[in-house]
Amino acid sequence: MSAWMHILLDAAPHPGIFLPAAEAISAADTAWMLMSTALVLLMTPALGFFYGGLVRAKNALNTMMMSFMALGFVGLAWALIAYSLAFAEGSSWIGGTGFSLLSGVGLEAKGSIPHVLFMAYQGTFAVITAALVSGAIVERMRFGPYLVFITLWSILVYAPVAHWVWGGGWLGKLGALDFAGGTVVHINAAAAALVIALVVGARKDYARQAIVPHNVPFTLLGTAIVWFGWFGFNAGSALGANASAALAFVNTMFAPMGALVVWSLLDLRRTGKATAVGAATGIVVGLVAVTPAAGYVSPLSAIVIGAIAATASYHALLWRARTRIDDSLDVVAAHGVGGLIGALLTGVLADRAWNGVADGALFGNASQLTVQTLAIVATIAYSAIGTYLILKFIVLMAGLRASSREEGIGLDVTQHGEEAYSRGEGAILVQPERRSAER
Amino acid sequence: MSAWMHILLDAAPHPGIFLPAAEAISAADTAWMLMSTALVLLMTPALGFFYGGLVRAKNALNTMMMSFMALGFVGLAWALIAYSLAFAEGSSWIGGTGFSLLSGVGLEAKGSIPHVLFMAYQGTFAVITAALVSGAIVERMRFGPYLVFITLWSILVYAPVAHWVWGGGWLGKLGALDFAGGTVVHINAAAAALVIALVVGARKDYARQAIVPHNVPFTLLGTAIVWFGWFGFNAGSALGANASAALAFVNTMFAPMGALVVWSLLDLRRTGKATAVGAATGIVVGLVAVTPAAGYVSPLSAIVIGAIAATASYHALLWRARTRIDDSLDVVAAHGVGGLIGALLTGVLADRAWNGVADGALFGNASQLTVQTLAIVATIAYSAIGTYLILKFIVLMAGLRASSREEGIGLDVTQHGEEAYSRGEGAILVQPERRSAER
Amino acid sequence: MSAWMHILLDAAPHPGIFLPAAEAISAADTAWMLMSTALVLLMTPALGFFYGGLVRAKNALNTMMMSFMALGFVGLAWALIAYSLAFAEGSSWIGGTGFSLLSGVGLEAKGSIPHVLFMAYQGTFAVITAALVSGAIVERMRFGPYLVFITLWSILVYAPVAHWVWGGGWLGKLGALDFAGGTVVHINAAAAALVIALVVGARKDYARQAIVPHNVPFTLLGTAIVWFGWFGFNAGSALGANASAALAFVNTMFAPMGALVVWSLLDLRRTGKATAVGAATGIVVGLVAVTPAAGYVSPLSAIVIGAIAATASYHALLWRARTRIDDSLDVVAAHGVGGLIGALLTGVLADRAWNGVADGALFGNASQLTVQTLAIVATIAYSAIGTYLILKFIVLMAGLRASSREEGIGLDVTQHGEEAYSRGEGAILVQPERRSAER
Amino acid sequence: MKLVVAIVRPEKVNDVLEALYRADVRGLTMSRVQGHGGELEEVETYRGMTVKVELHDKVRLEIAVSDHFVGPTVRAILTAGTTGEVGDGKIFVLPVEKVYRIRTGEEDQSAVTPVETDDAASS
Amino acid sequence: MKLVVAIVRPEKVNDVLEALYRADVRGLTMSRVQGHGGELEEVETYRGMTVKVELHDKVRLEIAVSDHFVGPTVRAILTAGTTGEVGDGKIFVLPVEKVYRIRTGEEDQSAVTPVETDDAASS
Amino acid sequence: MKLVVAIVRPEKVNDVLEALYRADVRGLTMSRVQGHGGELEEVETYRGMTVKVELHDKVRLEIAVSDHFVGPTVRAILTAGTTGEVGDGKIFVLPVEKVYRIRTGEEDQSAVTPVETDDAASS
Ligand SMILES: Nc1ncnc2c1ncn2[C@@H]1O[C@H](COP(=O)(O)OP(=O)(O)O)[C@@H](O)[C@H]1O
Ligand SMILES: Nc1ncnc2c1ncn2[C@@H]1O[C@H](COP(=O)(O)OP(=O)(O)O)[C@@H](O)[C@H]1O
Ligand SMILES: Nc1ncnc2c1ncn2[C@@H]1O[C@H](COP(=O)(O)OP(=O)(O)O)[C@@H](O)[C@H]1O
Repeated sequence: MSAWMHILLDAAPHPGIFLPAAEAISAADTAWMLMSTALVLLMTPALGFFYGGLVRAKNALNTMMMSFMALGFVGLAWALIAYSLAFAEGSSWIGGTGFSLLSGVGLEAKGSIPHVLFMAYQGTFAVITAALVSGAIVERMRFGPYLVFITLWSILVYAPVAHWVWGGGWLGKLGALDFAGGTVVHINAAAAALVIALVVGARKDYARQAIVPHNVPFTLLGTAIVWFGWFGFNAGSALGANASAALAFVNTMFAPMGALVVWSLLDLRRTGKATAVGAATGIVVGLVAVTPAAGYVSPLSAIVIGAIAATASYHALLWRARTRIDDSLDVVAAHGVGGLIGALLTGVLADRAWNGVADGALFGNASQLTVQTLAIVATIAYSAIGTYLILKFIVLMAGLRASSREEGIGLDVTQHGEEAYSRGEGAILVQPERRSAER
Repeated sequence: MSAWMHILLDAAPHPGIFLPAAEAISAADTAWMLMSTALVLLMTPALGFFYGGLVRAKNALNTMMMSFMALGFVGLAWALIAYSLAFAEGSSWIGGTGFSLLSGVGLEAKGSIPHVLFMAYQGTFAVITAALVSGAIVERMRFGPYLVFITLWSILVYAPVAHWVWGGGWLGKLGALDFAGGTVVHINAAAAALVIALVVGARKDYARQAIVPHNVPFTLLGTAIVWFGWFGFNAGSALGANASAALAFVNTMFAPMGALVVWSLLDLRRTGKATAVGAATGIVVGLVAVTPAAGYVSPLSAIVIGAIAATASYHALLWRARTRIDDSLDVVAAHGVGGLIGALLTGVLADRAWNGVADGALFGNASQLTVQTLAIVATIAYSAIGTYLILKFIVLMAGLRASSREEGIGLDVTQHGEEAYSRGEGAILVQPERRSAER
Repeated sequence: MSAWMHILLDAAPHPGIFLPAAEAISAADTAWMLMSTALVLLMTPALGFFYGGLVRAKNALNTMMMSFMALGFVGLAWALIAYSLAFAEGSSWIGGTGFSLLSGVGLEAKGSIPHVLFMAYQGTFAVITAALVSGAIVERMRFGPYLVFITLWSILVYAPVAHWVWGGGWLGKLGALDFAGGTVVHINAAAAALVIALVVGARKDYARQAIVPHNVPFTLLGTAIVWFGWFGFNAGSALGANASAALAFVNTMFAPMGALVVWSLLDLRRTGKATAVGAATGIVVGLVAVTPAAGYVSPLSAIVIGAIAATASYHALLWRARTRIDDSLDVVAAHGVGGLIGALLTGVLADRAWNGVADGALFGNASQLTVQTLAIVATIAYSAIGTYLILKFIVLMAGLRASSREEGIGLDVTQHGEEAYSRGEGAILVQPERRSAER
Repeated sequence: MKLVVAIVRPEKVNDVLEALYRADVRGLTMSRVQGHGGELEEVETYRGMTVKVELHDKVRLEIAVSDHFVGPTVRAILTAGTTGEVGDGKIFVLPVEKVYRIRTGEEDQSAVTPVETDDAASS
Repeated sequence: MKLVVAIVRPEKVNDVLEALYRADVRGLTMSRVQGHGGELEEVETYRGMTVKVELHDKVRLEIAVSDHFVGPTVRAILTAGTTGEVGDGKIFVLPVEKVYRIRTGEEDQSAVTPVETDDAASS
Repeated sequence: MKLVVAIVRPEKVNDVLEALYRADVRGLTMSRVQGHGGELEEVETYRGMTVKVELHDKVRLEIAVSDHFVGPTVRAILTAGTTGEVGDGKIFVLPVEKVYRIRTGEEDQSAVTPVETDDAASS
């Protein structure tokens, strides 16, 4: 059951039954949701820097572009059709086409904010979810097919899953708790990441050669801005400037703090050194894990969630590196494991005293854990299969993978005809012709 | 007619007649305007990174400083006199001196927010408009004269034009539609850019040698933050957390998405590769084009505006590169063309059903297009002439242009005595003397 | 007396007597405080970039990590105990343990926002104050002891001082004016910085060799984001979206503008060149100086404060560089001197006509200056002694200082096992073993 | 003594280093360079400007060896550095009159035999 | 065979490359260096610290040529690389004992004649 | 004429430059390189990956001097460049057949004597 629905229903007696509320627009809620939408939008380029710093310089732009372009292609797909499939009146499985081309999406109230704003806010989620997947196939996937993939994926995979949980679909009706997208966004993206990493295959240098981050400060910068944006992601999911938003906000602040501390201590224990890349990863994992729980658990529980998720993720990451699965930037270990821990612990630590909606197992509602598990399994299964089919379809038209030569030269030059950092020596002006100057 | 005025007048029957409203301060509107002001302020340094990444490393700091310094010199000029000339009771042509030195600018309500906040919000517009101009003369203009130029320009050119459209001046009275500054900010800056580029002249390497961006990630970073800030720029222009703000916000999100997609497709068609610099440019062009339209058109129209502006700007840019006009970072092709398309399409696609204020040609109000054209022409003419005169005046005191030797070494070392990226080798400590350590 | 208390007391007749107010939660105030908290949180990583750009590349990550890690260790310390020591019912000298482990910190109203949010907002102040200190000992302090230091310092030094001024302690009762932390944050951090710089000692290259910033654009980026965040820091200190917030906001915008202009002119006069590092420093000094004054003085006074602080700080910085005190990033000259000027001028320029609370010396209340001075002296004394004792305690367990060899190689590799910028050549994969690929 | 200067592909550096190690070559100095030769140029586009990049990233190795070591060194590079595609690089052998080890002032032969530390040995 | 090492101004690199191309010099290796000589120092200021930068950015070209090619190569650089201002740089001609093409193992003369691809030809 | 090539520690560069200056060596070219020799390797960890960094940052000096200057130059580097710890670097002395000053076309000896400007003098 989604945070939004609580608001729309002001905590309905029958969680899951979707009743569009007919409230008036609140200026204060609108102010906060305007800001939240901007914050979530900012997360996607920030992700580009988080990812871009971790790859080699010759692939920096390509990696960043994988995030930036999601803003264009997924964003448009959302306005044209995906929003409708996710949030328009429809079946338990998928929304209708009532809102396609934004028809019927106007300034009227949706909850306590204008409907267009709600649509835009949700759109920012679709964009970043698609961008998250890119971490699994950096440094080797051709750019054209990538664009086709994220566009189709956001329509065929993201929209339905969002509908299930938030759009009045079956998982919402079952009362699955996902405050801001632990399942819909992170587990969903991670499942897709695993599949695409396997289908595209490992980088030629993977496990043969050291592949070292080219700009760790960019990764730290991305982390900082992602965290900043995440306040809109989680606290904005309360859809208003209310107590639920305040709780979600505070948890979004303290869970990553807990994760950061734990991650550093694990680093110190294992290698004697607290790494910066580790700190960045720990923060993100804490943010991921608290996402489904943000508005449902106490701040202390949030710290616990961050700490547990960090531990799990830390070891998942070490294990993954020993496998042949080149999930290059560890989308599965960070967002998959983090999302999983978060979704399950939400089922355990949810506290009606704080959220006024539902209790978790720890507070006597054991069944919640079952629902959470069901939501996780269903999402993973659907996302994995959907991703696989989309990729198989694209392969019919074009290869997914850059040639070994292109991979060697780097995708910036070969896919984008640019270098991230250039001194310009030996670059000969071809066009406009030099003549133009003598003219 | 300005967005602010609608608010102040709550959609007055006689658009253009300026009546200071005596409403009470709204906490919600204040919250949003506090945020919006911060967002717009952030755009100027972000512009510095957008521009700074596109130049050669030896001029990176100089280019960034051209934006950062506008925050100081233009900002102070605004507080001391320019705000008054733009917004104080005055003639149709220019505001009075009633608000000079901020006298009479207090905590009383201006619309539904404190007057000081309104003044500050407007100030951020003056700052970035001046900074935008710098893109035309990077890598060659002396810094001192540049500082004098932007200070004078903001007082003598920006303030009057802002008054015409937003301060109760003649263009506003005629009912010209410019929600957030397509004309006042972007066309105005572009006209000035063209003139200053011609007066200062081309870089010595221009069209003789390849001049390649030294740090494209910085340009992408600038783009992301500029977009983020633009939500304050456009949605903030509603001067409150209202439906108009929500509409402006959503359009500010989708127009650049449309522009980004179109730009990439044009890139792919022309070169087979979607460039990162192109993506950044496309996003900015989409933002520019939707600026005058933000609160007046439907989201679908916003996407159309972004798409059309991207196409026009894309080709303008290719054309410009073949000319001898060294508008180095294409202020004209991006902000001029984008602003022009936006201002005109506002006159076409404005929809009273969405903005409650005015219809465009498409909705039967053909005359609007005439008014828009008039506003554009008047702004270009005044800005071009004003810029030219200011430059001629400065030349009386000092040369505008760095020496060819300085241009060769780079402006960072010659104008600022610094290097953007230094390893410190061969840098000998002069002061404080080494002795100090032995002491 | 703190800004918050005014709100809580709606300007109580007996400034300083702390009465927890029982108002209802305001959605608008909550919206602004959600945003403000996010903004202040963002300041700490931004500080990491401001500092990180100023050091040599081999210490870039270590310097940034000193800020990032404060988010983890100080953040948790705040939730577990420090918040309670600062804001729980207690003595005049220190708060009680009533709020430890966040017990009793729930969604109930604190002023007009949820208590948890107030706690989180205050937490962001504790984090950045600790991080500020790191500027004094970059490029040479071991990371483990640093983590222990900031954790203890935030509990034993920051929390009590915050209590004195804002938590109902003796300085607040005396009516000391510190709107957003000129004394509690900046003077406090600067005193600690001086002590830790002296205890740890100068870098081996200090005053022997040129130590040049490795990435000035990062410093500019940090400056821009810090300024952006500072609006939450100062305007958020009004604890609501009210006129006081608007005033604080506007002053936070114009004071640094004034400081920036003055700093540049001083630079131009001294060296003939306006430096970028100088511009960044000037902006920060202006922000520091206006912090205690933000909600108490007129915008014109704010400009004056910025200008005076810039002048003082500029010369303090030149002087410091000639001494043997390796306060490497000039925490004292920037935050100490800036905070001092700001705190004193608040006592002079505070204007009841603007703040509705208290007048400064200029408006006939000379005694205010005495109170301000007392607050400054007490804070410096306590902070210096506390810092010294904490360091002496840590030394019992571990050395504070990296070995000369480690200092030579750089702290990134030796403390974190990473390089900020790596091309990966000659990096041989050790683990996971290459075999894994052949498997 | 001779100075062997080799220009190799960045992606081949690790293989070459390993081959040199096996050939008992311990000391060398490396730098990033850009080379022009028979390779295809890359075309790059920045807004309205199209540029042809004639230079490709290469790595330059500088190895001082005593005469009888020249053969093995060159062979190691030739075998480990080749991909068969244009752009593999060159090797130049230059005469050296004198070599000094700065730490000790030792000359020639003895100057280029690194001290064996366990780490180095295990590398 | 000889190795021509030239230190030139960065802003002159493209002109020099073009001159070399016209002189039928196809292969070369380039690197960014910093040089000290008779040029004026730049003074930089960072907060309280003033530094004198004694090094100026230069570009180092390394060109292996067969003996009869030395003249044309040097002349090309001398003409294309000069501005007449202090700091134009130097050329050093070093003897080379052997040259190998890594791709093929070819030696000397033949090792430095790049394969002609259309692009290279048109460059 | 000879070409003295020295590999030194980055942290020693300024001392070496000063020593060279005192030895009346005015012109030189410097570049950042990475070296492998007897030094301990650094171990780095990035997420699940552990790497051993076998290369250490060094600085390469290239100094063309007339024969009678070789001694002083080498001595200056040997004294100023040493720390006594493994990794101090090497000096190579190579024969040079010809030197040109690009600005003037002057050859050899005269080509490497920089014009004395006040600044250079005071450096
Ligand atoms: N004459 C030369 N002098 C110096 N370096 C050269 C010379 N010719 C080639 N190189 C270097 O060798 C690299 C590869 O040479 P190239 O001719 O492209 O391929 P191949 O050696 O396989 O024929 C070039 O990029 C350049 O760095
Ligand atoms: N003796 C030398 N050995 C190596 N490189 C030198 C030598 N002298 C000068 N150079 C290089 O040549 C460049 C220009 O030399 P300089 O004396 O400044 O100008 P010019 O050659 O025009 O007199 C220097 O920056 C340096 O890189
Ligand atoms: N045979 C060699 N050829 C070229 N450079 C070398 C050689 N041996 C060492 N070097 C350079 O000298 C540096 C120091 O050498 P090393 O053996 O580590 O220390 P030391 O010279 O003090 O014994 C190395 O990092 C490398 O750059």
